[in-house]
Amino acid sequence: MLDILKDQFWFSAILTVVLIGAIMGVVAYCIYFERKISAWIQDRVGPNRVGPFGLFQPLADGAKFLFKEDIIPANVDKPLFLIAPVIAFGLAMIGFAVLPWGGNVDLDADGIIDVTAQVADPGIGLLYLLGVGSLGIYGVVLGGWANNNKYAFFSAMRSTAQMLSYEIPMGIAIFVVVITVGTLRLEDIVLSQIGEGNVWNIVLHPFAFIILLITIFAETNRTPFDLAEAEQELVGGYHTEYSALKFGMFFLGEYAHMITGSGFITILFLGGWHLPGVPGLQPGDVSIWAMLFKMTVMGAKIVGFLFLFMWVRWTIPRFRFDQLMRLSWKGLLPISMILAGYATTLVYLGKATNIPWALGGNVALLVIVLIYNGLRSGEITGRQANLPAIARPVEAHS
Amino acid sequence: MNDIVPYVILGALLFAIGMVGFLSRRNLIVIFLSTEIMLQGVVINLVALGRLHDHVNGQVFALFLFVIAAVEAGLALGLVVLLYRRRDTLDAERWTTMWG
Amino acid sequence: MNTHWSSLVYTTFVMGALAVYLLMPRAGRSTNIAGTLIGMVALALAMFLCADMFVGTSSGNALFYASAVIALASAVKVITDEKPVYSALYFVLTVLAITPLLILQHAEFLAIALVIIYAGAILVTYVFVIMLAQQGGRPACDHRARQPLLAVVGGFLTMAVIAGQMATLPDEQAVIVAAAPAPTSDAPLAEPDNTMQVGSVMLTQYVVAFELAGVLLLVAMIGAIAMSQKRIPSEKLVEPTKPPGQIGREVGPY
Amino acid sequence: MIRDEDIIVVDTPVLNAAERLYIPQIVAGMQVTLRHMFKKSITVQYPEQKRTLRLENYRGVHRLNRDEEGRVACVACFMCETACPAHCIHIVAEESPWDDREKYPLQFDIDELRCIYCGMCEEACPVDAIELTPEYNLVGRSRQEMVFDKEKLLKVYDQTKTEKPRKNPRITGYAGTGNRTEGQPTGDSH
Repeated sequence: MLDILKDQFWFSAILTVVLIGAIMGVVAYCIYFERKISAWIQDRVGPNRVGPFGLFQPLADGAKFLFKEDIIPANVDKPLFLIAPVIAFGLAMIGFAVLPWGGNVDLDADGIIDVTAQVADPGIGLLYLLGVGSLGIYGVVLGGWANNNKYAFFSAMRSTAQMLSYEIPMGIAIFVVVITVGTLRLEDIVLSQIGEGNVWNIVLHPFAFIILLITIFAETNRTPFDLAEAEQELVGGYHTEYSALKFGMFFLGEYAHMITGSGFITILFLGGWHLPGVPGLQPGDVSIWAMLFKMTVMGAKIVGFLFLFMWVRWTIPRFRFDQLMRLSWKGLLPISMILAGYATTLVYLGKATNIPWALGGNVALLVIVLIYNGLRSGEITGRQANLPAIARPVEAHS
Repeated sequence: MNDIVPYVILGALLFAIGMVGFLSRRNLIVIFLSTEIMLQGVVINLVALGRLHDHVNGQVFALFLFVIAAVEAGLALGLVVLLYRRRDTLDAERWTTMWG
Repeated sequence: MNTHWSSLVYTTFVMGALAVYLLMPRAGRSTNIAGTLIGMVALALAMFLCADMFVGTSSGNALFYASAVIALASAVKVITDEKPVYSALYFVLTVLAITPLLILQHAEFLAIALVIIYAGAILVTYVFVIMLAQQGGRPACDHRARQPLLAVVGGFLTMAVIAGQMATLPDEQAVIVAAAPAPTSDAPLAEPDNTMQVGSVMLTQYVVAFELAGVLLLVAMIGAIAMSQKRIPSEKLVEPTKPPGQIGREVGPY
Repeated sequence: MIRDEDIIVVDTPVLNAAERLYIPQIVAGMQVTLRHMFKKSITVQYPEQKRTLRLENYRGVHRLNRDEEGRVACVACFMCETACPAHCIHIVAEESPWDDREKYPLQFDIDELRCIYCGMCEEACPVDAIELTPEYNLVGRSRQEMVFDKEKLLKVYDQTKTEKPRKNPRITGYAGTGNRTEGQPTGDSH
């Protein structure tokens, strides 16, 4: 048994099966906790009928998705209608293939590294994640188009514009990390944040972290960026006409996408499976138990981000579309470009991982942004410019 | 070095397919898609021939090609949208006012 | 042997051209089924030819054949499908099929860049525009190709001249290789980190071109913005004009 | 008519530098929701727990009250049917067999599915014969079942009279007041 595991191929195969199972479970319970957290925030109880504390609710939901009537409306574009949920779900799932879960593992404790706790370890893992993420939009676009429903179509349009806009600051924020670390291999990015004199990248580039976090919110279509499924305006958005399991695949795909995004940002900025100073989580710890411990830590960080996703969703209202565009093109893009320039300069000066320099630059940028904001008067949430001015009463109301 | 010949042939085939599409389709957007297919053929050829010379120059050229493709997509599609707004059609044969 | 091979090769090309011609959208009865069959035969023949010639090389393996066949078939679908949306989506499939080919050629960075730039950005823009501009049903211009026969003949003659030469003259490969300049070896392909090589070559040897590409993108962006700002009057519809500043619906006296 | 001085024009607030960065504001909002996450929930677990209702004016299922002698208290005056905005009450009046009133409802149907439970019928009733009860878990298997006839409405009274006694047991006696006129249209023209 152990001999089979020592072969990276079989280890990866088994890890794939385990991960798919675990992630499906996590995704199902994400839906449960989404409802629970919304309930807690709104002083309610949430699902508590199926099983103790409602813990079997995901099973009931799954059964419902399976057994509900699967409607294909008459005038939909049938091939696209059928393939869109598969694309949405499949692309959300294949992103997990390159996430490093537990570093190197020495299974039989003979001092030789046998396998890496990772399904695949390409040298371009980061780009792979970006590529998969940029393809993820097709599920939404095709779903919205194939629906033959004008609300779904609006949703697809919005989603396209949003994804294109937010991929640019996302790419630049990632570039900041890549230029600092100097590699595209995800495991190397994790390792570069560990060890003597190295810190997590969030310490070096907090601004880039915030930008990446915001863009991941946008890429996963979560509030406050969920204009693609704005119920008040667009019925259900791109999945208006979907029912039963096809709707369920869109639904699960969104959560799977959230998990990928959380893992991504964890690896880039929060040291992946590493916690500073904790024994068992260092690169030198390669026993099978250390691997499990590392996986647990990585999972815990991801769960923390998932909680943040849900917490934000039930706190912050949705943007208006022009605000969304303005945030990306006039807010995130200039800041991220300044950051990229600064990070490049640091690398040129040989101070890429120098905390005072990197952090100082971020603080200086924050001060500049604050001063710039302070100097620019006027309301940012303002009305559209082409509307006439509001008629003011002659005497101001006291 | 036999290795790259199929790639070059594949690139040529893609280029030819794109050319046929460019010549024969009437929808402006599909015409531009055909040019993108031709560019794909060129990309494959660049990479394969770069490999023949054991150098990454071909890949660098291909990256510049992507820039061209992106620029082309942005501007051409902007123009297509303007044309569509003016005449409500994407038919290339409807734009014959420049014929002598 | 050469004549035998070349006749097979040219037969393959002719069959491919015929398949493309038959698959083109046309008025009257659809010939799609015949076109598909002939196209499949042509692809099989091409695979057979390649398999015989390139056993044991990276281009002789199954991944190459699968990717190449998918790329060719979806490229043909791009130019023959009657729905522009399907054309764009088949093009995405072409791009995704070309990706493994580039990875086989040790161009990992380029492969993923292809997916990100083409499938993730350019094609999304295409789909966006197609959806914007194809609201009212399917226009006639998608149902009928323009001079498909001439186009197919022209295209495949060009291709046959290029590719037929290469495929039928395996012995002269040596001449090509010999004529090629020796590898300048400042970035040999044997290194595993393809990204770093591409980056270093691009930012040292071709840094001017790199900067120019950036300028080109900037110009294109400015051009696109300027274009989208321009209000084009429709040549068909005359919009009712309202005095500026007047908002809302006008109600006559009663 | 809205007077000009009553109109309040709310200007879009001018944000200061930190507010324009959004992040402090977002953090403040998230603090609020975090606080609420640990508050006790105010949910009433319905089938197990029930809220205490204000019996006097809770507007649930209708009932037709009985007078002291067990007869239906309704005098078929059609006030409720007239007042009903949802047109869910249908009364067929008949000459009363008793002396103290002129008419009585031969048939009295309320479509509980159509009713909007506004309580206008109760307001309109001159003899307090129709009342809304605190009974709210009203279910049925068919639409027909949800059309309550006189017997059913009286049964509702029998079930709920201990919980909510009749508001005003006095019957406005119009017997012998001289108001009764022969040949007055009874109003059951529909």
